[in-house]
Amino acid sequence: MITFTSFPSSPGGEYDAVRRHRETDNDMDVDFDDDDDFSSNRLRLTLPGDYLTSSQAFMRGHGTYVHEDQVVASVAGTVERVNKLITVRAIRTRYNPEVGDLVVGRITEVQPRRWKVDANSRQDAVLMLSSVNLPGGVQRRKLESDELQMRNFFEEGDLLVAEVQAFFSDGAMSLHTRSLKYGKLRNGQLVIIPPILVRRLKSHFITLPCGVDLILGLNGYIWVSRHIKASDQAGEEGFDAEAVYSNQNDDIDEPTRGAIARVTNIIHVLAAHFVPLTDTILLEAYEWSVEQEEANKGLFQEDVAEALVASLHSRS
Amino acid sequence: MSIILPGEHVPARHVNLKLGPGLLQLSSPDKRRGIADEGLGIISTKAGTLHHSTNQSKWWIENNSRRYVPAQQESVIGVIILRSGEGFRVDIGSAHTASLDGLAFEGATKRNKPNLKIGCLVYARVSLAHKDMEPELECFDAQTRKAEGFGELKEGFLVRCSLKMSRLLLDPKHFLLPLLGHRFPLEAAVGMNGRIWVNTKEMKHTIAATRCIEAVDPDGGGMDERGVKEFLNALDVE
Amino acid sequence: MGSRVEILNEGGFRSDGRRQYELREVTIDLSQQGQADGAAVITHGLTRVMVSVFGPREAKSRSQTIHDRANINVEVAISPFSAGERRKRSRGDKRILEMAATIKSTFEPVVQTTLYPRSQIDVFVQVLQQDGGLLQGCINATTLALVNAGIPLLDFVCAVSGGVYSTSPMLDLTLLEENDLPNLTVAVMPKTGKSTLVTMETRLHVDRFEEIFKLVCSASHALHQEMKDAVRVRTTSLVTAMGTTQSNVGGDTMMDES
Amino acid sequence: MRPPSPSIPEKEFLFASLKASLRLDGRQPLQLRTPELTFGPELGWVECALGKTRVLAQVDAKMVKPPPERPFEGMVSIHSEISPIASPEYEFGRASEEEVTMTRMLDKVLRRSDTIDKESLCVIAGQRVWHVRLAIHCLSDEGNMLDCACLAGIVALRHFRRPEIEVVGDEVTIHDPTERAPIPLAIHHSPFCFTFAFFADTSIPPILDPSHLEQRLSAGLVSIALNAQREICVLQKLGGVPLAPDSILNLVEIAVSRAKELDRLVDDKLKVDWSGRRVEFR
Repeated sequence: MITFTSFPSSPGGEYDAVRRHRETDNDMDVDFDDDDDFSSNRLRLTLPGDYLTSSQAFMRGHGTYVHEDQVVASVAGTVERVNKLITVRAIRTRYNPEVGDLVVGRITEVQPRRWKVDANSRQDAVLMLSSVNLPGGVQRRKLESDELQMRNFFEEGDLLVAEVQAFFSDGAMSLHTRSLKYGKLRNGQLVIIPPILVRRLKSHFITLPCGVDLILGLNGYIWVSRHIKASDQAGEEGFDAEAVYSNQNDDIDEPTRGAIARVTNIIHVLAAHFVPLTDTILLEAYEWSVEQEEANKGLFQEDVAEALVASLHSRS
Repeated sequence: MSIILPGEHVPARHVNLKLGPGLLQLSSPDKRRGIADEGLGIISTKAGTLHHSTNQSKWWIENNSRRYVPAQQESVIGVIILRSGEGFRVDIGSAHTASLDGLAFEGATKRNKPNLKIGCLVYARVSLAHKDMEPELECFDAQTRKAEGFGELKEGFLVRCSLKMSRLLLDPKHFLLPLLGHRFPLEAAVGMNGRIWVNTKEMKHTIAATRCIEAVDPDGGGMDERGVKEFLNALDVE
Repeated sequence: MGSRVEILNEGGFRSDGRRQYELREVTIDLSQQGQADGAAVITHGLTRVMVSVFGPREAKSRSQTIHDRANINVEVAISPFSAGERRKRSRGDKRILEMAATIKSTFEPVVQTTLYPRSQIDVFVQVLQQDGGLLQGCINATTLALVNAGIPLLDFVCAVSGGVYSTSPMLDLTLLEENDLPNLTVAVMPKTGKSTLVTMETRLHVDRFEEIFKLVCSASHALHQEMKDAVRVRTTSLVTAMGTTQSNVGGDTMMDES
Repeated sequence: MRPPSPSIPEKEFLFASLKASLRLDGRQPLQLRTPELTFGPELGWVECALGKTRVLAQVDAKMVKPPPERPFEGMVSIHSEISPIASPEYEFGRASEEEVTMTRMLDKVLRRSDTIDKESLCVIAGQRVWHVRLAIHCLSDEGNMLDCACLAGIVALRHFRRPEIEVVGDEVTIHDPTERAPIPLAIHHSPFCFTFAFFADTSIPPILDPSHLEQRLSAGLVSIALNAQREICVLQKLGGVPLAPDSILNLVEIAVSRAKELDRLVDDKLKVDWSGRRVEFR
């Protein structure tokens, strides 16, 4: 039989079980969780329905629930303990926002005085008109005319980078772009990876020496774009509405386009091999791929991708 | 009181005539058919019983429908179905949902609004009823700003009945509520929209009250006083 | 039509060489499928079902939002080429609608929907090959896809089908057996042993029912083991992949399992 | 617009009283509302009421040519539909979940469990067979419409009588009921459906034949269709609260005893109706 494998083939995906006879089936549970010892620093894996510990001695956190005085896992992932709090972190999941997180999102809807933003979370985020910088100076008050021309700022489909400001009572997050670092995105492309692969870093704005800027949204949305020199970014006084809310890309030269494409492909390959992204890893991977002098598309060949990941492992 | 069918003429005449539900004054009395002779050209639009006030200034038709049409100043029981920024949307069984301002409660201020959850019951008064606008409710007296019994109804049970039954129970001379009150302590709120809230100390009392209301409802059993007494005796309410 | 085929021969073997209480071979593939938040492909012998889960995400329409919990939306599609006879079923087919409603209500009490008010969880079930035990395949694949998507579940849900040939109970029926025998499908939550789903559509005496019902319940534990192992292998490989490059970014834990 | 879900006080009161085994209509948890069967002027016309839930079932039969793959069997078809007449919760157009469940369930209980002997409906093999059509109309939904519809359906089938026929060679003569007494359908068994409702709070006992409010607030239904001979025809628990195997077997036992009672009741009613009718045909 011919088998076709779709591109991002992940490690350990296919699992073949042996044929089991009911008569001979013995419970060969490799117990990860038969001891209640949380003091050891080893990583414990757990599955939904697994008992973790007594609920009298410990508190249940995310990814767990209490059943008959026992803390039980509700997701498959790693067990984490902070003092008396037991949580289970799922490996692949949607983005769980926290206040202060940097996210990249896409406008889905324009509503009265607010935008709805898809940010890979369980509900669309809300960007209030009062939480964006309006043209004409940072300090300018919101006018009624602004409410009528909200699509001049953000339109359905626009990408933006923002910070999580607060939560509503139903758990939806509220964003703000009240900083010159935030706002509409241009001159690049979006890559979507599992949110767990984006770690919290000192700065989520990364500039690679090849003339590429990266914005690592904690929600797994990554913006790869042409480098903007610091001097090009106008100061606080010269807040330029034209530039901030422009829908036009600047001129991007051939080598930069190549670099953007290469970085994008590297991220795809790393995500497919479940490698968490950091600035150093991206830099090393970029250098490796240039060193190898492979054609850009070569990265998608399974052996090249494996070699890249292996080289990263050996360096780290 | 007489039974009237849609389209019949109503002999209402008064200098200060007020027409209630089910009555309509034709805009131009049709002289060719000689209708003008029969009064002011007032006809009925519903089947029911025709009533008028003692001085014949107010006329209305009562009938036994189940669909509630809001009218100003009537007390109703509603269910909160949505919380919005300033207030609540309330289902009162009418064609449209009603709105209830978060400030229309006793002691409510901009900072301190009542925290009603979706699914809560409220006893409220219709403050605005207009055919082209959605009805509005309030849970206090707009002048005194006192609750006067309006507000959230906690615990208890909601009985749905015909509108006729609601009106019957509002009549202080009707036998049912005193009869029930004689058997066990009982709290009740009667909404004109065919909803009656009852609360007692014991669950079986609430169930008994519920079943009696359903039995007496002219749209259902139409049981009389003696029947209810026997029915209550048959139920175990002690 | 099946009268020529011996359902259970004198040697105690079934038409495909299995014993009475033997389940068919199970394979589970949990690798990423497109943009789905979680996906699983399960095969029970020649029955093959793929499920993709999206969400929890913003509800598509306002009428589908529930103010205090997430809405689970299930859509089932049966590929026209999945059975011996090519046949296209419309989306409005009552049997498909019933199956979707069944899967939805099977998982509603298992998924912790109250954690995601006003959201929506989309479950897309695609039947690729069918050879009996369709519902069991759909339910098992949905469980695995939900686990894979990191959606909190109270427990696994493991479904197994069974039937009775005159007086002999049998497990995990093929299409051939399903057409000839009274059969039932049971979905069990192994931790408590309680079942969320029981369906039987053919006439069977109460006493026979009791026997096969209990047998199917116990068989589900064997399947639970298979499903747990698959998820564990998948999770371990992902954690390992993440862990090996994480030491230089301040990872504080290391795997001691390999 | 669907009516809003029941209010919090209604919900809490119902749960509290069910926990104390009290039902709002005064029934025991496992007590059925006594079915009222009204027979119409025609044979096979039955109106069944469980409390305020009402379903009308009507059977007729006509002669058709059988499909080539089954030349020796008659045909049975069931038409059912839940329209907004039953309750404002139902909409026209797209089939609601309840309608899908009910249609499928009626099909399984009355048709696929071989209630009617299809071979007895054959007149001339490959040429002429009876096509029995059962139409179910849901008139009003006050809870548990499924059981009511199944009951109406099976009673209508047992009440129905088809005209007597005579076959001479290839000639078929259908005798008018006034000439020769019509004959009942050959029925193998009479399945009855029983629906139990469960609640999210497991300390509330299961209840049989839920009312509308009970059904709305329940967290799972189990429907068991069986006949008085202890044969389960359909057992269906489509999701909802997880149940221990023993409690499911328990429900089966309860349904077995209820089926025997109901079977007797239906027999009596049919007998009474038939004895009243015989006069007409003299």
